Amino acid sequence: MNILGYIFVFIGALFYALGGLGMFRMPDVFNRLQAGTKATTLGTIALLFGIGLLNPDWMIKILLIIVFLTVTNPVGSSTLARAAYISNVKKDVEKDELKSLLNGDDEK
Amino acid sequence: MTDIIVFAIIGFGAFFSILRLIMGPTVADRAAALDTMNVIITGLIVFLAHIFENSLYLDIAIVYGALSFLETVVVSRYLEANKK
Amino acid sequence: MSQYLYIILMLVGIYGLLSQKNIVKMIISLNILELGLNLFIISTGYISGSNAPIIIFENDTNFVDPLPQAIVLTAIVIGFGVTAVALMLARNIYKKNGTLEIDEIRGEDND
Amino acid sequence: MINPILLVAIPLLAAFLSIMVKKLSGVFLFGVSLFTAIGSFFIENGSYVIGGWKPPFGINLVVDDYSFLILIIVNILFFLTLLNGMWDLKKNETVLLVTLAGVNGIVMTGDFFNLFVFMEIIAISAYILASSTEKYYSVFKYLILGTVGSSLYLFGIIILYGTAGTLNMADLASKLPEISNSVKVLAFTFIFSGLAVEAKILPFNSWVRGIFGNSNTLTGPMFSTVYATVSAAVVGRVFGQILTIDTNLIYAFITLTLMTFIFAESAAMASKNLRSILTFSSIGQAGLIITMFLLGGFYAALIQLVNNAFAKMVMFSIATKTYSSNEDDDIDNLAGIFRKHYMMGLGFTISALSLIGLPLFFGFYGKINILQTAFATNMWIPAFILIGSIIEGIYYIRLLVKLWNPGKEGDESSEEAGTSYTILNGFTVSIIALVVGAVFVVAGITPEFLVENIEKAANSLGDINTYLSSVMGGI
Amino acid sequence: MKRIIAILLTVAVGIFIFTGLYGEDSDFKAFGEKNISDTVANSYVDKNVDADRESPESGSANVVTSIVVNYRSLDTLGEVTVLFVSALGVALLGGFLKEKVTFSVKPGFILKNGMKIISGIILITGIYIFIHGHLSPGGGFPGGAMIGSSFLLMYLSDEEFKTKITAFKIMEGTAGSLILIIGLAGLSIGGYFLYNFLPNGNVGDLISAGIVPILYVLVGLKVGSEISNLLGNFLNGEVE
Amino acid sequence: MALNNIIIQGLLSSLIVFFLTKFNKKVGGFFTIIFSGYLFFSLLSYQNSAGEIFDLVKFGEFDISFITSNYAWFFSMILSLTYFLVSFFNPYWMKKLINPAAYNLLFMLSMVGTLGVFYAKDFLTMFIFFEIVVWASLFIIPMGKSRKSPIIYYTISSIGSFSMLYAIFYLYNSFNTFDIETISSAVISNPNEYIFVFFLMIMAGLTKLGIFPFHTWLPAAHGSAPHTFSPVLSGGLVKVGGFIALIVTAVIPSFNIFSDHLQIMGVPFENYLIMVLGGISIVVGTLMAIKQDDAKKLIAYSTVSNSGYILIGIAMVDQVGFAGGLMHIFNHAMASGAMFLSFAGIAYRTGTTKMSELGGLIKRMPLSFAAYLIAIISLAGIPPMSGFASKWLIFQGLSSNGMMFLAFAAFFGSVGSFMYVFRPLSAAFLGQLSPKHKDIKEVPFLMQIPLIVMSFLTIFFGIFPGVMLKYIGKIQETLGIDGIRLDGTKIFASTGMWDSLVVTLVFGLGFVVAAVLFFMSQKAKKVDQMDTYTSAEFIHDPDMYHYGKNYYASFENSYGNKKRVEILFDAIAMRVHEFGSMVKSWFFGKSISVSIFWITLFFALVYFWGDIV
Amino acid sequence: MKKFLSSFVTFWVIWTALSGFETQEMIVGAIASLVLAFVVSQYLNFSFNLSIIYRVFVFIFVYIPVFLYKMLLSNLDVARRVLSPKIPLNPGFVKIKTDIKSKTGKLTLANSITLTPGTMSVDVDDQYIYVHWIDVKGEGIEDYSKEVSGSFEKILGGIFK
Ligand code: NA
Ligand code: NA
Repeated sequence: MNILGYIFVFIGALFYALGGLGMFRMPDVFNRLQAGTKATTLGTIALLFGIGLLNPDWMIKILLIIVFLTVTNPVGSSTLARAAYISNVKKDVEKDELKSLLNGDDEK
Repeated sequence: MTDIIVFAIIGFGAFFSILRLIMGPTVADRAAALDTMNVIITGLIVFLAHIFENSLYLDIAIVYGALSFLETVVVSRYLEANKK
Repeated sequence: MSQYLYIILMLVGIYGLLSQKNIVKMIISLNILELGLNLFIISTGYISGSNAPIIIFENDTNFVDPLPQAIVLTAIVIGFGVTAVALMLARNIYKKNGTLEIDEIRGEDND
Repeated sequence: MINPILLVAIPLLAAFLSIMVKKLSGVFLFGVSLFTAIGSFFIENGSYVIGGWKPPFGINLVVDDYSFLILIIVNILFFLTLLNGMWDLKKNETVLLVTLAGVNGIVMTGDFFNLFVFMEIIAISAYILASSTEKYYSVFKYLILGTVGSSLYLFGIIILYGTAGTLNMADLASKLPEISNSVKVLAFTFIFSGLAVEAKILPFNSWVRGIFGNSNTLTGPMFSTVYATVSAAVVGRVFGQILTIDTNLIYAFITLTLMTFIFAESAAMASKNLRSILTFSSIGQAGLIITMFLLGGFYAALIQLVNNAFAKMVMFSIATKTYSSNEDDDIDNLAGIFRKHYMMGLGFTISALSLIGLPLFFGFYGKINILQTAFATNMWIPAFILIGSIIEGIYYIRLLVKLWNPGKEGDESSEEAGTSYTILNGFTVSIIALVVGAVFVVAGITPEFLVENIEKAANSLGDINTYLSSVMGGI
Repeated sequence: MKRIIAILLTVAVGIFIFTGLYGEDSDFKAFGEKNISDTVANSYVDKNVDADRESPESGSANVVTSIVVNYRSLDTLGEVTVLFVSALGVALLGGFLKEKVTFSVKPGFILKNGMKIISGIILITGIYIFIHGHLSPGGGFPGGAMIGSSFLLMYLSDEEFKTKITAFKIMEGTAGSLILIIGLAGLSIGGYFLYNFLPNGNVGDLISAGIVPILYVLVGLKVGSEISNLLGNFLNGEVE
Repeated sequence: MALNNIIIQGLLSSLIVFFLTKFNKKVGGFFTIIFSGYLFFSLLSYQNSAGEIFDLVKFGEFDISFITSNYAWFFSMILSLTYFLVSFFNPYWMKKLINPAAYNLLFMLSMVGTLGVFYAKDFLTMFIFFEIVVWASLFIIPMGKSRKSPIIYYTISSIGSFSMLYAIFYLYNSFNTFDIETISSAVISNPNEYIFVFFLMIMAGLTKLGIFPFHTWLPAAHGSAPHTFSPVLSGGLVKVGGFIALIVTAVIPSFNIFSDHLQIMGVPFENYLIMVLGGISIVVGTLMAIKQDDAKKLIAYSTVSNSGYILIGIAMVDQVGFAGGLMHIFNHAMASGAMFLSFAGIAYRTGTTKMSELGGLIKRMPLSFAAYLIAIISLAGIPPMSGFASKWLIFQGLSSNGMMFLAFAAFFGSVGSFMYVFRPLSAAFLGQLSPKHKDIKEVPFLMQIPLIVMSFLTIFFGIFPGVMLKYIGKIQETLGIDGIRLDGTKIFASTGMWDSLVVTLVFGLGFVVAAVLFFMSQKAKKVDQMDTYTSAEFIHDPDMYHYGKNYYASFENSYGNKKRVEILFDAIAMRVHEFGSMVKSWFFGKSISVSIFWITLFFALVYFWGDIV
Repeated sequence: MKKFLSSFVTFWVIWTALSGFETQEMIVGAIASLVLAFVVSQYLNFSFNLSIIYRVFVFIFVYIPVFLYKMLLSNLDVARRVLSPKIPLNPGFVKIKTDIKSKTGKLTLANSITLTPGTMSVDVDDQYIYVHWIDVKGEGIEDYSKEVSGSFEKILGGIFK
């Protein structure tokens, strides 16, 4: 159980590292958010689950935290991405079907 | 020993998000970096609970997570409100 | 040693108040001062090798000094309230003067 | 007899209730302030512990002759201020109720950190009250200095806690001899600085000009009497009784307070608006009163405290009323206004003459006690005090002569030459002014009836042992 | 030049503080070298402030909480009052502006609907935290802060969310009044204001520590409503 | 009537007249006559009382009490008489005053104040009543023409009174008492300490007397006070300063205390310095008086000059000059009172006191003219008026000690006073009657009473100075000085003797001769002012040709009209004002950073200070 | 009423998760949940009936495994992109169609899209989800929808309506 727990903890930590690196390396804010969110959410799930395995008493509470973070993290990222889009951050895209929804009234 | 390594790896992730936080270049970038960093820190607090063998840190983690989410939303709404 | 750092943080706040002429920057300086102070207060309660003062096991009394923590809790909340009022004032000052630079604000002194 | 905690709890309860029933908030305010004004007479000496936790572990409120006197004064002043300022309440009923709780708490508290909390309650309430004049930058300045001050104060008491391990005043007073000098110098300097902001001591007092100088009929009397009395009284308690300074640091403080007195009186001399003159006069008086506290002249300090509080009550009420009626308080434009408002003029004049310490008025009794105290220390302090007093007398006389005598220099004084200004809603003020004036005159001739309690208060402030045994119960 | 003076003065103040605190003849306790038995806090930890009381005299497992809500409860009452007044002040100051903060952009679907889930979780967690304030870290203030932040999130994420300031005012007023009423009840029952007149129970139990958790819940509700009010006033700019 | 009751009644009477005047102006005015007369006559009986103690109130831990003495009685008589006589003018002035009720209240209050000063048993009591005198009289002054002069008055007074207060508390700190008698015996053993007290305390006397350089308030205040109050200020209140000087130099025996110190021509240098100031005041007062156009200002400067005489006499503390000084207090009170009152009468009738607008009033107001004439003869020190006696004594005292500078000053003052008192006489009473004043009448009867009484007393004590000097001799003995030697109407000084009766007879003879000559040679044709046919030119503005204008043009040109002392005081006031403005900009400016700067500077200073001490 | 009960149950479950199964805690939790539900349920989107038991079952045992698998893939994809020296990208904003009507369902779908390979939901309107796609493949709304949300749409459509 302990070893399994630590494996999860390690995986989680690695995804955290990956998330941070992605945040750093990706070229624009949307890509950064993508990398960051995916990696840290999985990282959280793995790390916290690992700790739950290491401390079975805490498991329920930890699952709650996992649920909480798994909901808030993507919602936060989406919100931020939308905000970034609206605030006209430079976007390096070929195709943009979002314009009609969000910036429709801005085009003059 | 394991704990230290885990710590170091998490720290690695936090470090790069802080780097992005400093470098920007836009407010959105910084907010994204901060958001990522906050998630990492939340995880870190849970990990600390394990290290100190004290479940009280779990409550702190929830509070921290909630407040960091709030922060992301506030920044987002601010960005939207101040579109150029 | 971290106590030194907190004092330096307070000094940074003081330096900010000495050198800044922008309303918001002054509020920030004030908050830095308070932050340093709050950390300093907590640090005065620290005792090497002791735990957070929450009784989990019977007869465990190897705790850090809890009083500074209680005090800091109060100080933080008070600081929050003051900052809220300060920001609202800043908003009103901006509304009235169109600027947050102290040098550009109209004097309000009654001779 | 009532429990003194009610003087804090009832206003606070009323404050919390008042936001739910907005319509009744005015009733709450006047009712509760009347209650505390009367109730303050019915409290008994002793140490009242909160929650039953004995000092130094719990927080205690101390009622001795000193806090008793201050409470009575403050609560009466508060009530009178409300009567005077009811036209300028501007939705501040709840804030005023909180203020009332704060001032009663800070006067009684026996704990340094609790004092900080009450200080902040009063300060934030003050920021909000002051905002009603819409001079936001002045309030901002007050807020910054006030917060710096309270941070310094907190730093000071934490240093003492880090050294002596207690926050209780009595406990700390008894542990004071064990604390090393360098810590004392540091902590006392910061604590003094913190209190000096509210107490209006130079150079911590630059906020006063914008706040007092722009005050309305509510804030002017409120700040210049209630707040002034409380802030000076707190310095008296802290540095007169608890943290007695046995080093040369006292001279650093006295230098500041004396400078405050003389500098502010000079600034008043150089002012031409009524409220501004009274502002600097208030600063000067604060300097004088606190000098007395620091010199150990509690009796003189308290007499002057009472004298100043009631005199400023009358003068600031009239000054702010004048401003609110005419949107101007340049004394040149107000020449002869007292001719129109005889009763207010009389009250104002008696108050001013009492403040500058002329015989037949109560203030003279204060002046001779001040000189007695000052002379007991050294030859220079009374000389400085007298120089400041001369300046003070000159600008008050100039003010009175102008306000009583219409017309220009060189012309016979005549009604026709008088100002076109009038003072509106002056009835309450007139009554207050006349009553205060009458008391000043009677007490100026036979001070006995007034000074008995002041003397008891001064004695209790000078007697740390009784304080300690009252609080610590002989621990 | 001004900068140099500012730096010099700051350094002078720094030297003043450092020599005062850490100079040779200073007896200020160095970092970490404090001895708790030198302080009044020793009795808080040992829970033996008053020999006459039942043992344990404070049922709170969290010693900080027992200080905040029991031994030094008047401070706490004071600090909620500070927050109360600042909320009021923000409202009054906002009244002078006579305008409302409006969002030019409506909140997105994801945020809007995400929040209708998330704020529920945050709210119940906040309540959980201040109900457990006497047992775990946190308490009334962090719990209250969570309620306040949940309120802010709802406001930010839903343009139709009407700030129910009156409701919060009632909650704020009621919670504050109840604190005082409990305090006054203590005065009439035990002779002391804010006297803990309920049994303490076992340290670590949810229902323990007498009036402490009740007070802390009230503090939490009050802080929560105060922060909510404060934010509402800040954003709304309207009084009443 | 017990003294304390008299004082209390006096205080109450001031309140009563206040309300009476509110009720009816004229009634209030009459009552000031009744009350001040009552005080005067009540005090008459204390002529021979000494050492009787009367307690007034307990003031905290201090007793406010009075003690009788012959010098106190002497002063109180002069002052209460002056007030009483002046009060006869009050009913007529009520309608001219903007605030008659306050005037009457302050009038009575200041009167009681002076009495309190004289009978004070201790310094605290003395100071209290001294201050009452100051502030009560202070608020009367702006009821006249000036709002600035009361400030000058207060400033200079408070410099004096605060110096005295400092000295009083200095003494209290040393001896733990305010009692004058106790202190005067205690300071004998501390001569060097007393120097300090001596100079500080006499400041109050100097400022009140209007001694150079503190004389500037006199022309300002006396010149612009309501006309009926100027005689009180000049004839009465100034004398309170003389009393303070008496206390410091004679009641506390400065001669004995300073007997070991440097002596200049027989007096300790401390006393000599004071006398020198008196001498300078005589000269300055005279020179300034000569060129005043406003009669009231002129009389005010003459008061400066006469205060100089009084001070010299009192500071001499000897057998002759001291007696002269005390007597001059009375003489000057009567003379300047009469002068001011006669001009008050003129102002009552004509509305002005400017000499260039007056003239020829002798025909319309002969009684006022006579009173004025007698007063100026007295002031100029010409026999047979009482002023001659006191000036002669002072001069004798000076010359016998060989104080030539001061003797010259006294002589100069006498000659100069001829010039300046003659100017209003000729300008207002003699010469051409202005067409504006054709129909004016002599003042009403009630207002004539004080003029008659003052003139009578001036003549009476001129002929029989011994009556007063006898009492003064007793005062001298009380104070441990040799009493002045008298023998019937003969008065003895060290260098000479003078029989007032003989002198009076000689002067009376001369006057009769002159009168006969005058009436026998009435050949000159009277020319009306407007009768200008001789030069065939029409006069548009008769005032332009008034010979009261530029009366002493040659003198005025020789020393100009620069008031150097006023300029000095103005400059000091300006500096205080500038300092105040500087305080406002340095410590109360807009910038928050500046405040923080001072705060941190304070910490830095405490740090360095803590190291040094 | 439905919202109230749903909220109450949700709160109580969360409370219990936080506190553990103790009688005292459960009772206090029930009271707290009841009060909270009373105050805020109208502002929240907790609304379900008894079929929730079945749906949660599906959610946990069908949806979550799929989701976790996809997420793992997505992270490997992220790792590939982040770690490769030259980051291969073809980013774009595209919209995809969804038939799910339930708001919570759409939200879950959007979140799932965010957490799965290369895509991130930015906004949602009536029937479209707007997505930022690191590497846009295909052409037209059909292609996109299938590529991005295909398997989730099916499962979630079973759970939410
Ligand atoms: Na995220
Ligand atoms: Na004074």
